[in-house]
Amino acid sequence: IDIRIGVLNDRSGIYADLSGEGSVIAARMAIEDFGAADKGINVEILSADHQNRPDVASTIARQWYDNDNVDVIADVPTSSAAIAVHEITREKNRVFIVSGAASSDLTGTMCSPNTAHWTYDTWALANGTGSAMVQEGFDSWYFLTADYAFGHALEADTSAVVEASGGEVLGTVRHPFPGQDFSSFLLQAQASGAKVIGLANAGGDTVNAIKQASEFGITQAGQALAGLLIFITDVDALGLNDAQGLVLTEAFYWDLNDETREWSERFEAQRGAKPTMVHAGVYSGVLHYLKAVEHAGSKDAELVMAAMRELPIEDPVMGGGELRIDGRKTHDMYLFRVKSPDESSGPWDYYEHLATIPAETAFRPLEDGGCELVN
Amino acid sequence: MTDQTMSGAPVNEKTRQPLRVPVLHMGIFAALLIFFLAAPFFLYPVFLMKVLCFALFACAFNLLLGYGGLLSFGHAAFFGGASYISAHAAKMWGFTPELAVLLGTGAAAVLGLVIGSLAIRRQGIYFAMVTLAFAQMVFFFSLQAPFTGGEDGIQAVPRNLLFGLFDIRHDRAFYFFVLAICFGGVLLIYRIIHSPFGQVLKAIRENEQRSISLGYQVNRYKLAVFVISATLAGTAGATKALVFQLASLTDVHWTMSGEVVLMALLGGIHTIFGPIAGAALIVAMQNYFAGFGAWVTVLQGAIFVIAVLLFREGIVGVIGKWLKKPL
Amino acid sequence: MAEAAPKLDTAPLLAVRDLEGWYGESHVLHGINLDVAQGEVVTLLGRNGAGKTTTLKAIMGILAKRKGSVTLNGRELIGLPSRDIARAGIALCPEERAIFSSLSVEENLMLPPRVKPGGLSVEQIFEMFPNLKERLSSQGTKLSGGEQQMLAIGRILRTGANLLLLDEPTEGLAPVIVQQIGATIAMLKQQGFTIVLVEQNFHFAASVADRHYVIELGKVIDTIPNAELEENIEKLHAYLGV
Amino acid sequence: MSDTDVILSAKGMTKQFAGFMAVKDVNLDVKRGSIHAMIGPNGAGKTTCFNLLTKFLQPTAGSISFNGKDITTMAASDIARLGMVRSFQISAVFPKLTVLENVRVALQRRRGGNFDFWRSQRVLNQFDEEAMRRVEEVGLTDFAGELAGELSYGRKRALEFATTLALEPELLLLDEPMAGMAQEDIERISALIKRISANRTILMVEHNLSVVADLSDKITVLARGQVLAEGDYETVSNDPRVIEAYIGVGHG
Amino acid sequence: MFELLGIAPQALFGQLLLGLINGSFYAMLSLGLAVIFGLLNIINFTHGAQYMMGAFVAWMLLTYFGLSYWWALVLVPVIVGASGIVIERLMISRLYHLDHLYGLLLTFGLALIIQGLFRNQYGVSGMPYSIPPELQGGTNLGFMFLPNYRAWVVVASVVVCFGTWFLIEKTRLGAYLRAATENPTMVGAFGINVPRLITLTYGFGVGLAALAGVLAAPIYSVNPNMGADLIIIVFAVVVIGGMGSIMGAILTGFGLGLVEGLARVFYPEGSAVVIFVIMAIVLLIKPAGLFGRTA
Ligand SMILES: Nc1ncnc2c1ncn2[C@@H]1O[C@H](COP(=O)(O)OP(=O)(O)OP(=O)(O)O)[C@@H](O)[C@H]1O
Ligand SMILES: Nc1ncnc2c1ncn2[C@@H]1O[C@H](COP(=O)(O)OP(=O)(O)OP(=O)(O)O)[C@@H](O)[C@H]1O
Ligand SMILES: [Mg+2]
Ligand SMILES: [Mg+2]
Repeated sequence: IDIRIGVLNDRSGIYADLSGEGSVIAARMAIEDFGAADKGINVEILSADHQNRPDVASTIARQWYDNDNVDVIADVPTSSAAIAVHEITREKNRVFIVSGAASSDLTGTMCSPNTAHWTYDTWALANGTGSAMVQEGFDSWYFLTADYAFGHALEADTSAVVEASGGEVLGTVRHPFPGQDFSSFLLQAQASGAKVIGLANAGGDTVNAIKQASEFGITQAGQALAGLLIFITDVDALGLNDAQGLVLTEAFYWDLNDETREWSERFEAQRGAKPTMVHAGVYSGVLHYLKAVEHAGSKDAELVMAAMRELPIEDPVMGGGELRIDGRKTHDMYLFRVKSPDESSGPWDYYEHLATIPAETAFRPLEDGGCELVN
Repeated sequence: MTDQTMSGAPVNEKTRQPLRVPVLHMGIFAALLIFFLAAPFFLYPVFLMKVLCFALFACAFNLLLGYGGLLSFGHAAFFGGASYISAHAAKMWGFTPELAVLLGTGAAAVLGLVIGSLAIRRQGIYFAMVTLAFAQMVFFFSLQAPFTGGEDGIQAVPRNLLFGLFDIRHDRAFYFFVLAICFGGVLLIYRIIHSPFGQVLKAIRENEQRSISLGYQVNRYKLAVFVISATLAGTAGATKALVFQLASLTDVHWTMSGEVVLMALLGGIHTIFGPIAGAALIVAMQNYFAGFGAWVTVLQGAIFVIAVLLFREGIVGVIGKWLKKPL
Repeated sequence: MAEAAPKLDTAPLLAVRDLEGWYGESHVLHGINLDVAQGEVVTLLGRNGAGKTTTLKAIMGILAKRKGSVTLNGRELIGLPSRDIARAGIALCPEERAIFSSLSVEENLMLPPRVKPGGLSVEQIFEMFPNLKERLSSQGTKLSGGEQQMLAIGRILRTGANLLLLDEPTEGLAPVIVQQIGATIAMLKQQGFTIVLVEQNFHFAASVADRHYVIELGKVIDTIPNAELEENIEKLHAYLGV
Repeated sequence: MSDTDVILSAKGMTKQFAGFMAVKDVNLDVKRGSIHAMIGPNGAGKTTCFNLLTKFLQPTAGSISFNGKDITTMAASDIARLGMVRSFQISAVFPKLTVLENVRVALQRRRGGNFDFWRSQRVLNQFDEEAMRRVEEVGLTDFAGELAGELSYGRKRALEFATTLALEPELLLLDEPMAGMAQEDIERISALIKRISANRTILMVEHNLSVVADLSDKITVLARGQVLAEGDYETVSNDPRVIEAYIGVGHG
Repeated sequence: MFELLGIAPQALFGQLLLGLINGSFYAMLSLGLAVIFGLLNIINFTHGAQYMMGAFVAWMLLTYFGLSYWWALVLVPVIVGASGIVIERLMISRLYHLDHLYGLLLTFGLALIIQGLFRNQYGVSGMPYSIPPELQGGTNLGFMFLPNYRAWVVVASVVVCFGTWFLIEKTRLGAYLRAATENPTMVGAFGINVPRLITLTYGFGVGLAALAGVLAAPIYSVNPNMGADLIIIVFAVVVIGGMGSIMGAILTGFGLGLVEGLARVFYPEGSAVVIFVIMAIVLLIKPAGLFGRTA
């Protein structure tokens, strides 16, 4: 069987570090580890840059499906781009394994039989950070929200979790996107007296907000900062000095156990940096896809998706889990706190493990998403 | 194309000669039409549709720059604005494609009227800056307005039945719909340039004060050409939204305004066919160089710099110079 | 052609030989020859477009393309950028006056740097043009045309340049101001300045100059000493098409 | 003076620039069919007056009427439509249009709106004949197909006249038509002005006193923004105030 | 307690102060832009990229050469300014005789190139750059905690802005510059080396952008896109102030910082557009901008 995998992600923009070339490496590692060549499956990887633009993503996806006989597209960070690919994949009846994008709508109101959302989503992040922090006593929140659909969704998800866990939301301030200076908003957050400032934004906005929070001594003054969508690469960019104390949720950390350490070392040898959870997700997703193709003996999207749901998911990187009917793949999520420079033993030693959220409760319950495939 | 009978008018040798040029132009238009009719059978139709939409966009933009002498750095507002409107109409209200495009076009016209009536009060760089600023306002509005879907844009826009009758969901069928719109738009622009209105525009560009002193209400002409340009840019944007079944922030971002300037400049701003060539080149480049990541921007920037420094007449402008014919 | 250059008693301060000049592709000067002695006032007369302004520009080095020879006290100036020619002691008062609107009258006056010792002091300039003193702080281009002309002349007197090129200093000025400028030129001559004057108004030229060069189509076609003007008046009228 | 005699009239016309009075309370009556000159020292406000009369500037105070119609608040382009057209000091042609097209732009205005962008410009051919006649009038027939920008200065001037005349204006305003011209051209243009003045009114600004003496029926002398004297050349040139402010004692 | 529209006056002071600090950046960037526009008649679209380069070069000096913030403050404007000089000599100088729009297009292209190159080399996540130890910490003003570094930014910016204003409007050198803008040929004919003057002016304007970049590095994310979005706002500032007016650029920069600060309190969603709305209003009422001369 000839398989073509298209790794479509950001090669030059804000998510290039957390996905980018690393995702191609992760996909290649999955093919090698699966031993595709020995099993008579001939796999080829294509990759392209969608520049975080839905229009570019949709052009490339169409072209891949129409002209280049691509069978599966993997990764696709940036929700808008992922949604574009999601729709086209459904139309063309292929397979889409999302690792980089966050929008939980992909498995909710928009869900499709052709999409597997592999690594994380906004609901899981909100849930992980929101509920775990309230349980630790951080029960009053104030949100700094990027003023567009994504920020609003992140804020709404988290507020719901915070309130459901017994906490309260004291207020919210919506900042323009993209923003540069957050000090004014941070002061408003500080004045609210909330115990936690939730950052319902992403990328450069989050980085700037964290940097300025440190400058204004917000964390020193006793308020906690919770990143609702932040990756280890952002922490790396900020430096521990500014990022310390930040609480966040991830699906993967290289230093979790011996298996993740071993895999991450192999990855680092090729990439020059530790993998992110997005890389881990691409690896895990592609590996499982290949297993399903082998099992089904075909690359027909329907058969493969069925096999992917049927087969148990187990790999050294993301552990066990299952692929639900709405396309959501479940696994454990982890709550971390960023170490201070003193606690860190060196490069990439950034996280202190706070809690594990078991796969069963880590993701949005099947019936809450509004997916029409769930009956 | 023969000289209309002007009984007894002393027709000077030199005034008769330019009449040959329209024949040449019609020939080129015919060749283009034949090419585009045949193209979808050996080129990827989606790519071709993108070229067509951008060609119309660039021509509309260039009507303002090349023939009105006004550099707008905010044309993305009309292109993107219209694409949102038509996507929304098609998706939420189930408009048929032709109505959706029409509505987007109309919205761009209104927007053009509003922005234009403020912007034409200034000239040159000031005009460019003012249009940029207004486009920026449109961008922020698009980012925040509830119906635009923020970052996600309006996705999965359906291609409804054309005139409520014909199924054009398939790319190749849809292609001819797009071809009709874009080709028609470009022909209209050609006609505008060579209309009595175009003649006044030319005079205004050449010497504004003198035109006023001859009794032309310069600002009305400027506004009119601005609105026409915005409207046709809107047509292009509205069509593009249906082609890609998507309206997104990219189309209203200021870099889109920059891109259309690049297309016109690269092709040749004082030419009819330049913007078409420029659009085709840039779109092809974006498509085939997509794998180069950030190098695409570097490359675009380099083309900008080279075009400004070395061949300001643009590709078609240079060819026209060789042929000693305005193209 | 060399016959157009008259014999002077002393070595000329400014000697122009076979000066040619172009605007882009169009060839405007076709071999100008001039000799101006220290302390002389000479005029360049000629029809519109004869190349008078262009001659001055070529001497000043602000004509992009020129060739031939221009020497000041024996020093070759052709090929030097205009800033070095200015520093050699030549100053131009251009046809359009070039008063800077973003500068005050005082800044305009003080703008050209001193290139040589021996320039007039600001006091002396004010003595010559009392109008300027009253309007020092106003914007340069808010002055009336005549005052602008005074300012344009005044500011090059400060620099120490002793060869002044004045291009139609009377154009567009009220007759009353023309007379004032005539008096100024006479005074400058007395102070030892050398002046090359371009004029349309040849009554005015006759009242101030020592010698007249007639230029046509980029060439000097005749030289008339002011003393012999009477005898040559018919010829001159023919040259100027009056 | 009865209204029918006066074609253009300004009452108390004043213009103030950021605290500076350029034109102060000027009253001006231009008689129909005359050549009226405006002279005065530099900075007297002549060009400013022109700009006010043609509405290129808005007066601070005062009123202007043309043919008995109040035009104080009209737009510059509307003034031209009423039949009052100005020329400019520096060559005001459309350089990249041919000579014929230059004239045609003026004729085309008769069509009214001209916003019909859907029509072919061939509808303009109807004006070719008349345009050609205008071109002929100023002796430019041989250059009809040439680009205006490539004409020599004097011919540009002539073309400008042709274009202006094509509008058949009742009143023509000329700002220093002789500025920077050599003697021979001055005579040619004088003759042209005389010829075109046959059945229209001309108001002009000019520094060349002999031209003014030769052409004008009436002269208004401005100084410091105000009318200093008014009358025919004889009266004005002997007025001691005019001599002091403008002509100078040494003249002629 | 006395409240104004639901905001304690103390908090309002804090917000105004923050607005002023942001205004410092606007002022410095629009000042550089106004200097270049006023004197070269070029809209420098590369300005944002040069601001970004300022921040990046500071980071490089620290990372590769171990040179501290204070060294960067001195060296970076010189280094980036020098790169500007090269650009001016090689490219911009060829455009002076053309329509100004070509300058806009050229610098737009250059901005794309510079930003693209930095993205390729350094990615976009941003580089860490810390506040220098001397300026860490802050002062409690009673109504707010003012980080020392921000106080320093305001002081530095005010000094630089008014220094530049003085240099251009009040000195002989400034007179040369202004005169050269109007009529370079004549100024050359007075014995002044105009091309060098213009080149240095561009370098100076670029240096100002770079200096703003260094000042921004410790508080904003140092990444290749940091200037791209800012530049549009700065354009608006310059348009509102009146293009080419030095004082206009400075005052409008600070003023709009304040206005934006207020908007962030009372209507945070609109704080990004408020500048453009003001611009539209200003253009309606005063087409030449607040401090601009009418052409
Ligand atoms: N910038 C220019 N580009 C091209 N040709 C020019 C330019 N300036 C002048 N010329 C041409 O050069 C010739 C000489 O012009 P110049 O200005 O020297 O004449 P002039 O004797 O000073 O005339 P005037 O009395 O009108 O000032 C003319 O034919 C003119 O058309
Ligand atoms: N836009 C303006 N702003 C300020 N002052 C102005 C403006 N336009 C003209 N002036 C001033 O108004 C006065 C009259 O100028 P105007 O141009 O009308 O003079 P003029 O009589 O035409 O002189 P000339 O014979 O020199 O052309 C001058 O002092 C001039 O400086
Ligand atoms: Mg001359
Ligand atoms: Mg005047």
